[in-house]
Amino acid sequence: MTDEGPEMPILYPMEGSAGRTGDWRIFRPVVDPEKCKKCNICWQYCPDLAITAANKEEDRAIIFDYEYCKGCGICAKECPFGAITMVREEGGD
Amino acid sequence: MTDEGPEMPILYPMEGSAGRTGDWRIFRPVVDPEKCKKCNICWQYCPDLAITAANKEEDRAIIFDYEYCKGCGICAKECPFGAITMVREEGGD
Amino acid sequence: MGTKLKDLMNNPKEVFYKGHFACAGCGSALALRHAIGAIADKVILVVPASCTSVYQGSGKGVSFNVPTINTAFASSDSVASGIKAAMEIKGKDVHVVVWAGDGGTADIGIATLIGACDREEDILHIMYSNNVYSNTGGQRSGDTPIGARTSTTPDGNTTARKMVPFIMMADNAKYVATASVAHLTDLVDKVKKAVSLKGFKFIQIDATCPVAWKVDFSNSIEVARLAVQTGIWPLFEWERDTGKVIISRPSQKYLDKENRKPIKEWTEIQGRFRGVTEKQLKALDADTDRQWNFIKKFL
Amino acid sequence: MGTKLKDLMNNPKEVFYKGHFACAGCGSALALRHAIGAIADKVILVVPASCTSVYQGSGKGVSFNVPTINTAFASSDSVASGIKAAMEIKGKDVHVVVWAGDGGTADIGIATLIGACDREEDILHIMYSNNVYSNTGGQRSGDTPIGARTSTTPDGNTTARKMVPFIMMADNAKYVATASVAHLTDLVDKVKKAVSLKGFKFIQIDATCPVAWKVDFSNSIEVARLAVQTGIWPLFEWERDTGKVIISRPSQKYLDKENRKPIKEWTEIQGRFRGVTEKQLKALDADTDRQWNFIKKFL
Amino acid sequence: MIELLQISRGGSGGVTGAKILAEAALYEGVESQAIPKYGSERRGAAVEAYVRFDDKPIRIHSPVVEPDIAMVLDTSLIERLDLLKIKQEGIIIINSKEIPKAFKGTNRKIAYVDATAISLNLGLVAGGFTLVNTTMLGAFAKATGLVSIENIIKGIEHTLNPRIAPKNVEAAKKAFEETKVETV
Amino acid sequence: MIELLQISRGGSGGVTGAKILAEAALYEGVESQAIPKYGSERRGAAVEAYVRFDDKPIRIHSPVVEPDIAMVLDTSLIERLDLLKIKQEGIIIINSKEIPKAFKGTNRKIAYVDATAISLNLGLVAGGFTLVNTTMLGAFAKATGLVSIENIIKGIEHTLNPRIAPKNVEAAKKAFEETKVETV
Amino acid sequence: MVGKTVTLTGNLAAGKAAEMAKPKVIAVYPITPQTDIIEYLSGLVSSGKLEARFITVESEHSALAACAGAAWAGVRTFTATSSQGLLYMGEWVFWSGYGRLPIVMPVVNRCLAPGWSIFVDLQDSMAFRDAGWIQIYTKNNQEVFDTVLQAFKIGESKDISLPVMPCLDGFVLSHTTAKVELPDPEEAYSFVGDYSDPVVEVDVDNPWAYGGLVGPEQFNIARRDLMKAMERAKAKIIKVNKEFEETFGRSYGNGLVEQYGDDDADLTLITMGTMGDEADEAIDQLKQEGYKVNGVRVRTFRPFPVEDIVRIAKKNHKLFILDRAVSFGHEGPLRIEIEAALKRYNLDIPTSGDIVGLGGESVPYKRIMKIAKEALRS
Amino acid sequence: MVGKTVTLTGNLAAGKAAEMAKPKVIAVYPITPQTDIIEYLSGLVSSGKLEARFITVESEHSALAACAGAAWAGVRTFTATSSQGLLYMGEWVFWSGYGRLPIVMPVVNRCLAPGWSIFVDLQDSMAFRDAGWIQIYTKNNQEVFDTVLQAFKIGESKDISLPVMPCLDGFVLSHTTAKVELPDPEEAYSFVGDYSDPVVEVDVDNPWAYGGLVGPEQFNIARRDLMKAMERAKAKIIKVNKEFEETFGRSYGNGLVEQYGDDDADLTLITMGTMGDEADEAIDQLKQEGYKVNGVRVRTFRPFPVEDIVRIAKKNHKLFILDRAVSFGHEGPLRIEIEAALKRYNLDIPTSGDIVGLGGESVPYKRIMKIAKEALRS
Ligand SMILES: Cc1ncc(C[n+]2csc(CCOP(=O)(O)OP(=O)(O)O)c2C)c(N)n1
Ligand SMILES: Cc1ncc(C[n+]2csc(CCOP(=O)(O)OP(=O)(O)O)c2C)c(N)n1
Ligand code: SF4
Ligand code: SF4
Ligand code: SF4
Ligand code: SF4
Ligand code: SF4
Ligand code: SF4
Ligand SMILES: [Mg+2]
Ligand SMILES: [Mg+2]
Repeated sequence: MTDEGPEMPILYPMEGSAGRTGDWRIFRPVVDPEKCKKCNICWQYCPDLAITAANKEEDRAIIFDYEYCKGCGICAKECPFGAITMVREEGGD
Repeated sequence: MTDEGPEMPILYPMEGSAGRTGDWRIFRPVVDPEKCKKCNICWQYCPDLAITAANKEEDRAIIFDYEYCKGCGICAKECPFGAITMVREEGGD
Repeated sequence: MGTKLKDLMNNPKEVFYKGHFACAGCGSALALRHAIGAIADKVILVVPASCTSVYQGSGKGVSFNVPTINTAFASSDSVASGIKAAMEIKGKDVHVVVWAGDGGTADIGIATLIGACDREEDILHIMYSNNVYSNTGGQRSGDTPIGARTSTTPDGNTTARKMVPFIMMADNAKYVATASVAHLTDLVDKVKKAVSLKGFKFIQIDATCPVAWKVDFSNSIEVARLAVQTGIWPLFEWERDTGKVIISRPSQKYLDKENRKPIKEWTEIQGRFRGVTEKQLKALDADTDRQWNFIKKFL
Repeated sequence: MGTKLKDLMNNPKEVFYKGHFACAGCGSALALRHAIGAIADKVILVVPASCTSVYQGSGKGVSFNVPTINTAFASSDSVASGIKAAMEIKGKDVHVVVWAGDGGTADIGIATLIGACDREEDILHIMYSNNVYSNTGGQRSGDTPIGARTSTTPDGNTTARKMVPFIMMADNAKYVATASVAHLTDLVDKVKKAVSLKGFKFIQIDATCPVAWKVDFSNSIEVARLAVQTGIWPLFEWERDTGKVIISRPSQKYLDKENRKPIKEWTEIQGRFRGVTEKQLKALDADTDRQWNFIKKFL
Repeated sequence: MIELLQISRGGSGGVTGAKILAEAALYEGVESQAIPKYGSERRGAAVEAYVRFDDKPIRIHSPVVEPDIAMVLDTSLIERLDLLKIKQEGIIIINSKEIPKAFKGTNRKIAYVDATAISLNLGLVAGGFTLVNTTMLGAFAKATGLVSIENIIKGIEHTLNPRIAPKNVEAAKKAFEETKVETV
Repeated sequence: MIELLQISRGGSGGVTGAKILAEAALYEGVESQAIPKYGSERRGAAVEAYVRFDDKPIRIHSPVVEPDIAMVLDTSLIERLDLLKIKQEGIIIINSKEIPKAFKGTNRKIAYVDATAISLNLGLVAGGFTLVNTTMLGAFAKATGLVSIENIIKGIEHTLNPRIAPKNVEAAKKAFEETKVETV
Repeated sequence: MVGKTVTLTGNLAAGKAAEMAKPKVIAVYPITPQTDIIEYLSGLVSSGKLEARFITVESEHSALAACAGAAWAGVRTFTATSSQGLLYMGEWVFWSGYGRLPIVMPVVNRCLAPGWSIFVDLQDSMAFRDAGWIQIYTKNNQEVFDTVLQAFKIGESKDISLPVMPCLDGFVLSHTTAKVELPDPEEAYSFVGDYSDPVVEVDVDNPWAYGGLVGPEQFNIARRDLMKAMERAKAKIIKVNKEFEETFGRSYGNGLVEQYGDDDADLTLITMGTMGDEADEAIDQLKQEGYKVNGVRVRTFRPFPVEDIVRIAKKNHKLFILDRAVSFGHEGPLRIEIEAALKRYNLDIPTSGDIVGLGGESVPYKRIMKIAKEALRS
Repeated sequence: MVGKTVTLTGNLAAGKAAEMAKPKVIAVYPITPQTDIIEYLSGLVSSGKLEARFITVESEHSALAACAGAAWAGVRTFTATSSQGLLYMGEWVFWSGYGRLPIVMPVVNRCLAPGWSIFVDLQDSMAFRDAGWIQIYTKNNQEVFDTVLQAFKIGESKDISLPVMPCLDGFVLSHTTAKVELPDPEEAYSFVGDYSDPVVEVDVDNPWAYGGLVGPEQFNIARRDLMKAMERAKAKIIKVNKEFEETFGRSYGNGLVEQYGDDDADLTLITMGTMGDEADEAIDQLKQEGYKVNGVRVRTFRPFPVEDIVRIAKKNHKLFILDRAVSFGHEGPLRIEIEAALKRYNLDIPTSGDIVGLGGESVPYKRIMKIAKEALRS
C-alpha cells in the first residue's frame, strides 16, 4: 500500500543500466598515442560513448573506457590514421 | 439450434430494402415528353435508378419510377433542355 | 478508353436494386452505381464503416446486387488482400474493390491502404470523398478543405486537405487517378483502366454529400462540376510505369489558372462555407495552387 | 547551419549514460547520441516499441538522460501530440521528438504519423531505419529494400521500399529530410533546423543494424557511407514553404548517376544480400532511379 | 404518466419539436422525457419520437408502445398511425385541414390544424420542407392542456436560435388559436 | 532428473548447443528439455540456458535453480558461476586450458578442455566469436556420460546446416577426446 | 452563475459535466452514439468558452494515446467513445489502466459487430473489465452528469490514480432528453478540484523513462498496487458519493450499488444501467400486485462491489440477474461475477438470471415484471 | 513419410501443426515471443513446401483482417500473435468471433504493458474471453502441436464455425525445446480434413452482403446461435479429443479439463497452462510426503467447462485456484468463473485462490507445493 501515490512503471537514469558492457567485448581497441592526430573522428562514431575525446591543446590522445566499450571496432575502422588497433581479449580478464 | 450451420449476419439483395423511398419525396419530377430530347443525361445522374432511359428509336421519353424517386431534383437541374420540372407533392397521395 | 454515355447503359448488370438508403442526391451512391456497375459481373466489394455500409440497405435485405463484405473501419484493404489471396489460390479471376469514404481512407484507414500498396496487392481502392465523416454526422476528416465548417471545426477547418492521391503516387502505387461525380464517363474510364492493370490501384472521387455540404440536393452535380471548373478538384491520372501525370479532359482547361472560375462560385452554393473568412479563402486558394504545383511536376 | 565535429562536443548534455543495451556497433544508438544530444536540454522523447525501448536500459534503470515516454507501437505521434498540447497549455517551450524505427513509422505507425502531420502538430518525428523489425529479430518492414533477406523474406524482399520522406512531402509536412549515421554533422544540422521550425517535421536516418544487416560491427559506418555513395540513400532536405528539395552536401556528387559507386559495393559487405539475384539487383537499381527521379522533380 | 407518440419526416424538425416539448414541460413543473427513435433515418423518411410527462421522476426508458397522445406532423403520414395501439381515451393531433375520413366512426378525440398553411404563411420553410414542428406544439398545448402555450413559447425561445425563434413562436401561437378538437 | 545450467555469450551459439543436447538426449531414449533464458540479451552479453534430462516426461517448466551440471562456454564467464547453487555431487564443465585457481579446494568435479583452441584450429569462427558450442558438447558427453558422443554427433548433424555440420562434428569429437575430468 | 434545472440529452449531460471540470486536452474521434459529446466540447473550445486543446485525431487508438500523452504531461484530459471505437483503442485502454493515467472517458454503450447495430448493449465496456479502469454505469441523464463530474475527482486522487469510464446506455440515455439539475459551474469545479498534483508529470529538468522493460519483481509491485488501488477506490467512490450528496443533494445508493425495495423481499433483481430504472418501476408495480421484490443496481462494475452484493443478498431469498452482455462460452458477466461473490462467502442463496436486451432490444418494465414473476414461481 | 519423434520449441510445434493443416492464406505480423511461428511458415511458403499466400501486413489489426477476408472467401487461414499484438487486433478478435470465422490463431501468452515485459502471464488472451473464440490452453509442446491441429477440425466444423485460439505460455513453451511426436503429415491432414464446405464463401455469382445493419431480432438470432455453438463446441472438443486419441494415441483429459490425482483428495488445485504440469509434479511430490492433492487443469477456458468442474469439485473437500491473470477490481478470472460455476450448482465447497506468476514470475512446483500445504492447513 502506497500512501504517496501509485507505483508507476518509471526508471531513473543511471550509468551501466545494461551492466558492465565492456564484458561483451571480444576485441579491444588500443590506441597508439603517437599515431593519434587528435582529430576525434573516432570519438564521434562511438555508439557507446566509450571514448574520451583527444585534446589537441593538451596533446592528449583519446582514452577508451573499457568498462563500457563493447569492442565494435568502428573507431579503429574509421580512424583515418590507423591509430587504433583491435586486439583479441584474453578470456577472464 | 441450427443443424445446417451458423446464423451468419448476411443479407440478400432485394428491391426496396429501404422501403418505398418515393415516400421521402417532397417535390416530384415531371417530364414534358415534348421537350425531352432523349439524351438520357438525366438518366445518368439519378442516384436512385428511378429513371427509365428514354429511347430515341422508339421516340419514348424518360419514365420516372415514383415508387423510388426521392425527389432530389438532380434530373431537373441537369436536363439541358429544361424538360423536367419539380412539382410539390400533395400530402397523403 | 472513351466510355460514352450509352456505354453506361450496357453494364453487365445493375449494382443497385432500387430503394436504397442513401439520402436524396447522394453523390456516393451515384458514383457507385456507375463505377462498380461497369465491372459488376466480376466484382467483390469491400466496404468499411461509412455511409455506404448504411445506404446499401438494412434489416430486411440489401440493395447491392454484388457481393459485399462490410468490415471494421480501419481494415478495408487488408480484408481485400485476404479475399484476393484466397481467390488467387482458388484460381478465380475477380476484381476485389474497396469502396471507402475519406475517413476510412485518409484517416483511420491510411495504414491499411499504404500497407496494401506497399505489398503491391492486386486490388483497387476507390475513395469517395465527401470531405467529412458523413455517417456520424459530419465531423472533420483529413480530407476536409480549408475553411469548411464541420461539426468539429465550427469556425472552419484550418489545415490543408490530405490529398491521398499524392500520397499514393509517393508510395508508388500502380495507378492513381482522381474523378468526379460530375464526369461519370471519365470515372468509368478510370475504373476500367484500373482493373485492367495488375497491382495496387487508387482512385479518389469527389462525391457530393448534400447533407454535409449543406447543398441543395439538386445541386449535387453542379457543385462537383464547379469543383473541377474552379480548380479545387483537379482530375488526372498517374501511372507508375511512366511516372507521369496526364490531366484528364474535363480538367485540361484549368491547368492554366487564368481559365479557372473563382473559388467563390464553388463555396457560395455550399452552406458549409457560410461565414468563411477572406483569410480562409486565400489559404484555400493557396492550397489549391500547391496541389496543382505538385501535379505539374509530374507532367 | 554548418555544424562542425567540434560542435558535437558541446551538446547541452549527454543523452546517454554509458552502459546502454544496444548491440555493439548499433547505428540507432549512435544517431540518437548526436541527434538528440544536440537538443538535449529541451527535449521530451517519445519512443514506440522498438530496439530503442530496449537499449535505453531495463530493470534497474535507464541509460537515457532525457525524459522518455515509451509508448504502444502504433501511437508515437499521437502521444507526442498530447504531450505537446499539454506543454503549450502549460506555457512550456519544449521540443517533443518522436524517435521511432521504420516499423513504428512506415508500417504500424503510419496512421499516427500522417494524422499528426495533417493536423500540423508542432513535433519532430525522427525515423531511424534499419530496414527491418530489428527488435523482434529482423522481419521485413515497409522500408526493406528490394533483394534484402529478412526472416520473413528468406528469398529476398520483392517490393520497393516505402520512402516515407516522399509520403511526407506529398502530405505537406513542414520540413522533410534524410540523414545518415555516416554523416553526423549533417544529421545534427537537420535536427537543429527542424526544431527551429513550427509545424510537423520529419527526418529519416539510415541507421545501420549490424545484426540484421549481417554486417561486421566495425563496418557499421562504412556501409552507411556506401549507401550514400552508391545513391541507395540520397540525402536531401525539402521545405514546405519553398516546395523545393535541396540535395545535401554528401550526396550532391551522386545526383549524377555516373558518379555513383556500383550498388554491389554496398550489397556485398552485407550478409543480408547474400544470394541476391541479378534480377533483384536490377530491380533495386531501378527503384533507386525511381527515388532520384522523384527527388529531381522538386529541385 | 402521459405518453406521446409523434410521427414526422426526417429533416423536418420533429426531433427538435419533441425536445422543446420536454423543455416546456419542465417549466410546467412536470417531469418529462423526449426519446427520438433512431435508425438510419434519412431526410424525408418517416421518424418516430416519444415524449413522456409525469408528476414524478420518469424511470421508464423504453419506447412508447401504447401512447395516450399521438401527433402527426406530415399529412401524408397519418396513415401510419396504428389506432389499435393508441389509448381509446387518448387524443390524436394531426396536421390537417379537416378530419380525415378514415377517423370517422372511431369514437376518437381528434385535434387538427392546418399547420402547413400556418408555417408556409410565416415562411417556415427549409430545404424543401415546410417546418411544422413548433407549429404543432401550439396544437399540442391547445389539444391536451398538458403544457401551457406560454411554456411552449418559453421552450421554443430557449431551444431555437434567436434568429428563427420569433417566427416559430408566432406559428405556435397561431396554431394554438386555430386548433380544433372534436370527437368523431 | 538431471539438470544442466549453461552459460555462454549472446551470439556464440549457446542456445543452439542446448537444443542439440536436447535432441541428442532424444536419440539416447531420454526425455529432455532445453530452456534458453531470454532477456534482452545482446551479442556478447552473458546468456544462460538450461537443459533437463529424465527418464520420464518432464513436467517442470521453470528455470533450473540448482543444477547438477554447470557448463561454461566462455572462459571469461567462469567467474559467473555460483558454486553454492551447483549441487556438490555435480560436475562443472569449462572451456579452459586448465583448472582455474578459484576452484582449488572446492572439492568439485571439474571437466575442462581448451575448446577455444579446438574450434579456432577448425576455423569455427563467426562474427568475431570462436564458436565453441558444439565443441563443448563433446566435453559434455565425455564428462557426464549422459549422452554418447555418437548421439551428440547425430544431434549436430540433425540441427546444423550440412555445410557447417562436419566441422562442428569434428570439434565435438576432438573435445570428447581431449576433455579431462578431475576432482579438485 | 448558479445552478439551474434544464432538459438535456445524456450526451449533453456528459459534455456539460466535462465542461465544468475544465479538462486541458481533449482528443476525439467520432462514433455513433457518442459523437454529440465531443461536438459539444468542440464548440466550446472553438468559441473560447473552454480553454483547452482540442485534438481531432485520426482514430480512437490515437485519441486515447493523445490523452495519455497529455496525462503524462500532468494535465486533466477527457475523451469519449463507444463500441468499435472502444475496441479499436483497446490497447490503449489497457495501457492507460495499467499505466495509472486518470483519464475520464464516457463510454456510450453500443453493440459490437457483426451484425452491425448502433443500439445499446453492454458488450463493449464489459470487454474491458480487466483493464484497470473504474467503470460506473448510470441509469438516467442526471446520473450521467453527476458521474462524469465525480469521475475526475475519483480517478485523479493520488491514492487511486486510475482512469474512469462512466457508462451510459446508447440512445436510451445518450439521445433522450430529460431533466438534469446543473450545479453552479464554479461550485462544480471546486467540487472536482484542480489536478494540481498529478501522479506523473514529464519534465525536461527531471528525466526519467516511463514504460520501459521491467523484471517480474517490479512488474508485480505495480500490479499489486493496482489491485490495492481498486480496493481503495471502493472507499473513495463511497466517500465521493457522500460528499456529492452533501454538496448537491443527490446520491446513488452508497455509490457502488443502489438498492430499491425491501430487504425482506422474496426476490432480488440485479441490474445495471437504465434497466435498473425500469426495474424500480417494475418493483413498484409488482408491489401493487402484492409481490415483494427488491432491486439492486450495480453502479460500479469495477471495482466490483463484492461486499455490498453479499450484504444485500444475505437478507434475501432469491437472486435474479439481468445481463445485457454475454461472455460467450459461459454466461452473462454480471451473473458470473455475482455468483462468484456469493460463492466466495458461501451464501446459500439460489441464483438465476437471463440475458436480455442484446442488440438494442428494449427491456421495458413490463418485461421485467414478467421475468420477476417467473423467477418468483420457480 | 511417417510419424517421428523430434525435439521442437513450442513455437515450432505450433508451426508444424499449421503446416500439416495446409492453410491457404497466412497473414502475419511479428511480435515476441510469437514470431518464430510465422517465420517458420514464411520459409515453407517461400520454398514452395507449403502452397499458400503469405501476407506480411503492416499491423496485427490488418493481419486478422486479412485472415478474415480469406475466411470469407472460404479458405483455411492461420495467423499467430501475442500480448500487445492481440490487443491491437482486438476489434478483429471480436469481429471474427461474432462473425463466426473459423480462423486458427495461436496466442503465445505474454504480459500486457506498461511495465513492459515479454514474459508470460495470461492477461492477454483472458481479456478476450467474451469474444466468441474457443480458447484452449496447453501444458507442453506436444499439446501445443496436438491442439493446433485439433483447432482446425473443431473450429471449422459447420455446426461450430468459430475461431480457435490455442494458447501457449510465452518462452516457457514457445522457446523451450522438448520432445514432440509428429504424426505422418498425410495422416495429420486427413485427421483435420479439407475445409471443403465453408460456412460462408463470397462469390461473384451469388451476391449477398455480410455484416450490414441488422435489427435487434436478427441480432439476437445470431448471438443466441453463437451461445449454442459454444455449447455444442464442448461436445465437439470432447469428440475430437477422443478421435485424436484413437488416431494418434494421445489425449488430454476429456478435452475440456484434465484431472490428475484422486477424486478423494483433500484439496483440488485448479490451474491452466504449464502451471498444470508443474502442479502435477507437485502433486506427486506431495503424495510422497503423505498429502492427498488432486489437480485439475482447465484446458478450454472457452467454452468454460462448468459441468466438468462441478463434477470433479463435488467429490472434493476444498478447491484452490491458481490464476495467472487479474480482473482488476475483482479477482483472478479463473477463480471468478469457477466460483460462479460452483455457485450455480450450489456446491458447498470452500474455495480459495491466489494470483501468481504475473510478469513472467516463475511458478515452480516447489512453490505450488507450499501453496498446497498452506491451503490444506487453512
Ligand atoms: C473503429 C471505429 N471508429 C469509429 C466508427 C464510427 N464510424 C462509422 S462510419 C464513420 C465515418 C465514416 O466516414 P467516411 O469514411 O468519410 O465515410 P462517409 O460516412 O463520409 O461516407 C465513423 C466515424 C467505427 N465504425 N469504427
Ligand atoms: C501492437 C504491437 N505489435 C507488435 C509489437 C512487437 N514489436 C515490438 S518492437 C517491434 C519491431 C520494431 O521495429 P522498428 O520500428 O523498425 O524498430 P527496430 O526494432 O528495428 O529498432 C515489434 C514488431 C508490439 N510491441 N506491439
Ligand atoms: S580518429 Fe584516430 S587520429 Fe583521430 S582522434 Fe581517433 S584515434 Fe586519434
Ligand atoms: S570499439 Fe566501438 S565501443 Fe569501443 S571505443 Fe571503439 S567505437 Fe566505441
Ligand atoms: S436530360 Fe432532359 S432531354 Fe435528356 S433524356 Fe432527360 S429529360 Fe430528356
Ligand atoms: S428527382 Fe432525383 S431521384 Fe427522382 S428521378 Fe430525378 S434524379 Fe432520380
Ligand atoms: S449523408 Fe451524404 S454521403 Fe451519406 S448517404 Fe447521405 S448524401 Fe450520401
Ligand atoms: S538489433 Fe540492431 S538496431 Fe537493435 S540494438 Fe542491435 S544493432 Fe541496434
Ligand atoms: Mg466521408
Ligand atoms: Mg527497424
